[in-house]
Amino acid sequence: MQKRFFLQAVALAAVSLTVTGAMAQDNTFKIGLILPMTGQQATTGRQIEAAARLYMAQHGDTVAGKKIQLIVKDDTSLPDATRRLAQELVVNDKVNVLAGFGITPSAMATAPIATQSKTPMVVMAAATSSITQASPYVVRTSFTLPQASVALADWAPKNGIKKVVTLVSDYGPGLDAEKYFKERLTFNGGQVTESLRVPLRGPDFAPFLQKVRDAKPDALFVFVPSGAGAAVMKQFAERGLDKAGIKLIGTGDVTDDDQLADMGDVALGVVTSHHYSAAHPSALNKKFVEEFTKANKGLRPNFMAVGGYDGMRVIYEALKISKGQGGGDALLAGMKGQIFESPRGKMFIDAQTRDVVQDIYLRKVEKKDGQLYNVEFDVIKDVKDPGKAK
Amino acid sequence: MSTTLNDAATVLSAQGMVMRFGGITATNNVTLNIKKGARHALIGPNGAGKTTLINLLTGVLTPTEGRITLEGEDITRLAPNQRVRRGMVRTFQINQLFDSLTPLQTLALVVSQHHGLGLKWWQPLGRNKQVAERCEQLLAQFHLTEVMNQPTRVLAYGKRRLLEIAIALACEPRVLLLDEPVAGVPAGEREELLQTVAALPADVSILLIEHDMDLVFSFANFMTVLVNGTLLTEGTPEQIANDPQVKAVYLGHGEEAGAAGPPQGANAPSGDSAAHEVASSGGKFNG
Amino acid sequence: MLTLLFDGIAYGMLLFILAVGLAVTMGLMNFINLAHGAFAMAGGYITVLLMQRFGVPFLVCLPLAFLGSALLGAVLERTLYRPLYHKPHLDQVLFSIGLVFMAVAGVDYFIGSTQQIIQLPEWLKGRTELGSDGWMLGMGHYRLFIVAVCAALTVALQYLLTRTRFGSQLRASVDDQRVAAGMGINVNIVFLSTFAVGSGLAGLGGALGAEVLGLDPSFPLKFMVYFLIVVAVGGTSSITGPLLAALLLGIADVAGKYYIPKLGAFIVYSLMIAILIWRPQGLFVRKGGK
Amino acid sequence: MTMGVQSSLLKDSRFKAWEPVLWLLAFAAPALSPSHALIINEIAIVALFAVSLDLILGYTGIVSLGHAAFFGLGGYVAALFAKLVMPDPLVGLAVGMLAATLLGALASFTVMRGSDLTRLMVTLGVGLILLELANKLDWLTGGADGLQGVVMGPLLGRFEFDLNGQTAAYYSLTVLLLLFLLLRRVVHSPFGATLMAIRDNRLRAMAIGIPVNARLAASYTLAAAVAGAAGALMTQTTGFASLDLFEFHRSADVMLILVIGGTGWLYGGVAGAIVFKLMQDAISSITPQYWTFWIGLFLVVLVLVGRERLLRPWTWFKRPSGGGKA
Repeated sequence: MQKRFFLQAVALAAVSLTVTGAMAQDNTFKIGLILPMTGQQATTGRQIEAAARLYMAQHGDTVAGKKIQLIVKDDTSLPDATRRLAQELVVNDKVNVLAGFGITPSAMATAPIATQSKTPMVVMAAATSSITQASPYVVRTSFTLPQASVALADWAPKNGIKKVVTLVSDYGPGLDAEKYFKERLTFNGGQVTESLRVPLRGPDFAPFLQKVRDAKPDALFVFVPSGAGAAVMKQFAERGLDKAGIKLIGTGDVTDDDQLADMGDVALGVVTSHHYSAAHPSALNKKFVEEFTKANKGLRPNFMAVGGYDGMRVIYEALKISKGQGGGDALLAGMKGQIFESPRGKMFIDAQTRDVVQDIYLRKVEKKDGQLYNVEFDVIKDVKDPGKAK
Repeated sequence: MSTTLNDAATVLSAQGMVMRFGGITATNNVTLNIKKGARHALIGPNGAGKTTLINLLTGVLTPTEGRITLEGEDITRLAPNQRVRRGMVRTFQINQLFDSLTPLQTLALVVSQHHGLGLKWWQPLGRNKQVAERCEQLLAQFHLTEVMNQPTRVLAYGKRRLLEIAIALACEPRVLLLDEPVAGVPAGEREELLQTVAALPADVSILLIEHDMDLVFSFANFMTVLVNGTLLTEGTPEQIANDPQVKAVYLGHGEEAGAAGPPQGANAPSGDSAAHEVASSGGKFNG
Repeated sequence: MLTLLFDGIAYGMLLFILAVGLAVTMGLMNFINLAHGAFAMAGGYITVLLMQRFGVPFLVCLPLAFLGSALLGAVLERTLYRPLYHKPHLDQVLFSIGLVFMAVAGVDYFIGSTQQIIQLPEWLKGRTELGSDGWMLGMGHYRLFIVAVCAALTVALQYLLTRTRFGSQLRASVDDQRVAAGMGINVNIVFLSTFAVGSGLAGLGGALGAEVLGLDPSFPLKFMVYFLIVVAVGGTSSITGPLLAALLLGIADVAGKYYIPKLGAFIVYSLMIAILIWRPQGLFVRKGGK
Repeated sequence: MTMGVQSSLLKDSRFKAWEPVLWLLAFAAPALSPSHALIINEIAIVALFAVSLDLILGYTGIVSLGHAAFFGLGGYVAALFAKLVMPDPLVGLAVGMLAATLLGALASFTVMRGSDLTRLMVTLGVGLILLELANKLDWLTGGADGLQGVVMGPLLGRFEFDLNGQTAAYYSLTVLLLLFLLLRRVVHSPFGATLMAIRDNRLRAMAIGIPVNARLAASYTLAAAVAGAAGALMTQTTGFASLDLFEFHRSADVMLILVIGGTGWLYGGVAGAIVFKLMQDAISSITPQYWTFWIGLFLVVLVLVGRERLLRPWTWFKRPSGGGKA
């Protein structure tokens, strides 16, 4: 019986080998969008895909005489899967650009492919500083954690926050945030009394927050991947840290627009620094938020979405500049140095580092017409990624 | 490892065996000596602790007290497989077979293991000529040749029972412990089965546990009677047959002897069943 | 100090309620149901949806979550699970993992993959603190609530198992199905109701836990390991076993994170391995138990 | 008639006609359909991983949810070796296997006692601990960001690992074939038979003189070595190693794959890998968001209908033929 089963399997294999053969037409311009669409990072994928599709809907799908084709792949945030998919997209589907990349390892694993195949690789989410150094073909349109955390470290001391405990998720971005926040804060005369790292899959924050409470700092600086933010704030309040006079500050991931609406009053007054808020007061952003929400049954765009949106913008413009001629390098050249207004505000792609340079806003969570928003009250202009300085 | 005080002819000697399960004492200070070449029968009513004693001798259980020597060597703390290597092999009251293998494979593997080929991984099972011949001989001897390529799990109970014994003999034991070997075997085949066993070389010592008195008396040349976990008496079949005590405690139970065969369903393919046997023989005991 | 202990207990209690159903189904039906977490998730989502879409108060949601998932459990037991009781363990694993996949994708499709957030009633949000700093005991009201509910449930369960006719039937069936059936116990009914109650408890746990553990479609996969740890360490022959195991796990986890955060998850796993090597049948199993 | 006995004994170990055909197909595939070289590479690796699990699960009866421990260790060691010592793939492979073997020998003591569930959890725990370890040793392993800068040298000093994955595919296929043949020989040997004896009935295995624990240890270690090889192939052909090599779901997936293909039959691992991976690839390219649902549905149906009957639809409405061979 197993023999029969086995031959069946082989047959199935043969069939699907012939079925899924990819053929590339010349006048199409293919964007391979690799994202975590399932598993714990799924939201990232959804936001970015939605934003990308929105951009195409708004700006048409023909650029420089080429038909834009978006190929979405799910890497289940497994780096080796990301890499394989990228490789297949490059080799089989002959994509012109790789884009997406939800988590740092995925981006890191794929970078060599970009280099080897001279395919530009637009990072729309992953935020560890070092990614852009992994390959000369990496261009980032999201943000880096040093950017966000440094801005906060500048603001804090001016506002009577001297003693801070940091609490970050124990992986690349978290460590970045911890490192640069600490450096800048000490530079500004503040001090980090304790640095806590929570395991990525640690379900309960209680013990850590208890530790914070016992340490009695002026403020708690938090970075956790979007999603976990809500839990932190609730338990922060439940543990009475706010009553104990401890402020909660963090990068914008904590008050992710994606969920802010459901977080409830515990989030009120939380001060974060980030590059994008759905409440950013600009015509462009209003339009963006409106149409995004409309297109996705009420889902509010978050910083991931804007990363995807601007990523598409960068690709479109680069294609225009290169007139669809000359492969990856021409495209890359077109991406470098782009300056434009994004829903997040003014931003540009640094020609040297290929990393995003943008304004970082300080925001406080407030109620606007019944809903919670990150309302920007201060801005630090043109923040380069401090990670590149060293 | 001092040689025992008993005369050299004693092959297997268990002294002062005591086995307790929690409250109940399943075996209470039993001493058993099996002489070289003996056809020794161990009888006693259900729950007398016979199987427990076997489990103690073979190392499935380690005694609470007492000492076991095999050909003078103390084996009280040896693992079952080590005792087997020293020539003591047992069969089980409830079949313990390798259900997904065929009788042929089973015997081939037992024989190979016995010939010290158990670690050979580069040549196929049965490539070795002696192994193949021995298997063939055993299959023929136990009438398993025609079913040798069927998976054991589909065999009729009688065949499974034969295989149970065949496995033990494949280990070429010097001391063989038979735990109700013919239980559940159709009457016709019983005699034959026991004859095969009895026909073993004279220097092989056999300890037989059996309910069926006719078989026991036709087979044994020495008998030990166990009651309530204690040794009641020992002697030649004649002595036992005429012993009033035995008549009193034992023959009362005689009728149930024939029916001692477990249902086929009871063939647990896992090691638990030994524990079951133990537990039951211990449990029935005070009930 | 005391606060930690308290948090650990609350966490453990939660794990217990989530996992006890699994323990019983494993012990009773000898069925490895990796989909157990899916029922917990069902309870969680029932609560969230009722509260968000229909503004049902939290306290009302809890029993509904229990009933909902219990019903779900009952239906599935009757239709899908029953035929598999006599299949090999591996097929059961395959099957229940398949269910989990479907549940995860399904929830994702209908509700979305974002973390769901529950708005607790005010009176559950506060916090009470006793004693002075050295021996200070701070209790979040919600955690207090969890402990109370779970403790009540545990007592109820214990009563159900030891004092009621159903309980004795259940225990009989656990010990030996054949015999139980022989004694005229309708094993099918026992199985069905047990499975339903187990799923219901999981659902309730999911509802209670959404606040503490978070709730998203990957819930069943994320916590499967924790459930299994509880069952393996606690053993499947009683409910006190899993209870103690869960408490141990909860306290060890919390304390570990507080005192040696560097070691992360090491503590829990090493502890588990040590225990299982020391007592392969589980820490709190009477000798000769399952 | 000795020949009768002997030949029917040797029947199983003899090659069936379809086996060489199958392998020829496998080796032809990357050439016939270059666009699938990458997925073929991945399938080969997963197949090897699954086959190694089959040795302990299918033949020795040890349930393990921590097999990724060896996969991951082999992978990391091979990757680190390439990065820090020398880039030659074959040497790296050997080193990776060695490391996994040692770990296997060490861990084998944890699987000698207890019930299936206990073993399940202990193996799982070992895997998770290694995961934590790799995470904490970030100075060496790159922690959660993964290990970068792994550059593989050309295979045999001749064949570069190309972008199309041809070299990778043939590399993995060859290693798979060699180790498969090795295991095939092992399971049909007297040694293999003693493993099956232990699987079927531990008590009796002991009662015929098989040193059960030693055998368990031996097979567990061997399986670990092969799993390590699979891990090494993975990191060598992707030039990257990250924590998820150790993840629980790796162990779970490989078990699914094996059980889909059928345990206790080395080809089960291969079959499962082909079916599962191709299905995942096909479905997830159609619906990247919800493919897991369909995989799940497939598993449920597979179990409810039964492996054999699933492939013979006309038998669906007759009486069940009683369970898959799992």
